[in-house]
Amino acid sequence: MTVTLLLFASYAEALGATTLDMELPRESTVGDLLTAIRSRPGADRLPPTPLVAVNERYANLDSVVREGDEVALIPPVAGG
Amino acid sequence: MTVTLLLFASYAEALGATTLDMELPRESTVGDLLTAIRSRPGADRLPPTPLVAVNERYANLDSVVREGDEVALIPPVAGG
Amino acid sequence: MTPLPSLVRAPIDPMEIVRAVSNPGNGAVLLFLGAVRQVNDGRDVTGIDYAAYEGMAQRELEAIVSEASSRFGTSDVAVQHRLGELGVEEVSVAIAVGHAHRDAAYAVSRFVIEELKRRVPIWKREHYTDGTREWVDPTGRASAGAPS
Amino acid sequence: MTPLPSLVRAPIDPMEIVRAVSNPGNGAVLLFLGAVRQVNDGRDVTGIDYAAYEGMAQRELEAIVSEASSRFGTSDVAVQHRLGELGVEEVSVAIAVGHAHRDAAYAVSRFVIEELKRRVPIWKREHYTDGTREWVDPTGRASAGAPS
Repeated sequence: MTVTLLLFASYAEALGATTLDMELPRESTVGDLLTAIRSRPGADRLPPTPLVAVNERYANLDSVVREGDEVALIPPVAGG
Repeated sequence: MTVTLLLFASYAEALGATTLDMELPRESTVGDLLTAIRSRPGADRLPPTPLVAVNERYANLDSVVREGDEVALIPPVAGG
Repeated sequence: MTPLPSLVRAPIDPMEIVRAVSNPGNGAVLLFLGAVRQVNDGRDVTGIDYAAYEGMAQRELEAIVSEASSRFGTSDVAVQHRLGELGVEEVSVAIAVGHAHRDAAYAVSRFVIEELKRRVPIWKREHYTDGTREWVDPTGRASAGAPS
Repeated sequence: MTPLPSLVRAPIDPMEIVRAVSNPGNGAVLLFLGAVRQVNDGRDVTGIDYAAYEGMAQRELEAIVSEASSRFGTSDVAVQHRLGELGVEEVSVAIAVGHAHRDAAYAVSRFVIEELKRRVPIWKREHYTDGTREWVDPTGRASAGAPS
């Protein structure tokens, strides 16, 4: 299945992209997605377990990801 | 000696005046002034020991009052 | 900081107070506005008139600003209180604080409004829908000597 | 309350936010403004650009306003965050709160800015006098799962 991965700020710089279409087995979790990202160039500049949002809500490592979900890696926020 | 007594808000209403020239013996204190006011009509509507300022600064009962001082009775403040 | 009059009879312009504390070193600006409420202690209010012992009120407001400045390390503190007749929703007091950091900005703002309410000789008379007017006593009591 | 966009690219008008929380029942109105500081962590800053995960940032801002409203009993809460390039002294965020009483107004204002800084996906890149630009990491670390 395909999920859209969004990258922002320093993470977008690290991976050289703001959007990545990721191919994952069904029943994958956020943790599986993070593992899949590790092989990308620049991924060593991400923290071990970055914050993740699925469909605009904060998610945990064991949250299940579904076909068509919008998954985002959230760098440390700095609003205000 | 003469001191000018200023009255405000509910105290001005109680005593029917905003300014009173008070005749007091030399070396009088704020406490003596308060005692002198007691004989005025309406003074029963003042609290037993109202706040007092001498020359625009809060003063105590034993503060000495001098000729020409501006003494003010300060009702409970309600700014803001 | 542009000096502003601390007591005014015309409507307060909140943005003028904010501009007075503007400074490129300030990461946080806090504006407190006190306004006339339609209902107080369960009674319908149509307006308020504010009176002051003007010379002393000015002196106390300046002292509070000066105390706040030295205590919290900012010179960007401005306060303005209105006198005279105000309608519902009109601004009676504006306090603006600029500071490098927000913790201190909140602390200064709070300090100024609490000190103002504790010791600045300003009084208000509420006007009620039945036509009566009453001087407000927030304490229900009074005592001699300086406020503690 | 007039609904205002929570994310904007044009300069924020603080008085528009204040008007949005105006209500004859409010005795206290508090406006918090965050502004770009000239110096941060000892480095000279010439400007900042703000980026956001816009859909989620809007959703989180709305959630914070809604949580603040139910927790502190006021519907008069408005927040606006700016995105894009800002110069020194420009306002990045404005939070206005109206409440019957000032204690609650301060509490709501503080709640909103702290929650915003904790969980709203907005990032800032500081521009320094030497021409470099850096994304700011206020934590120095990152962790998985929802912020606690």
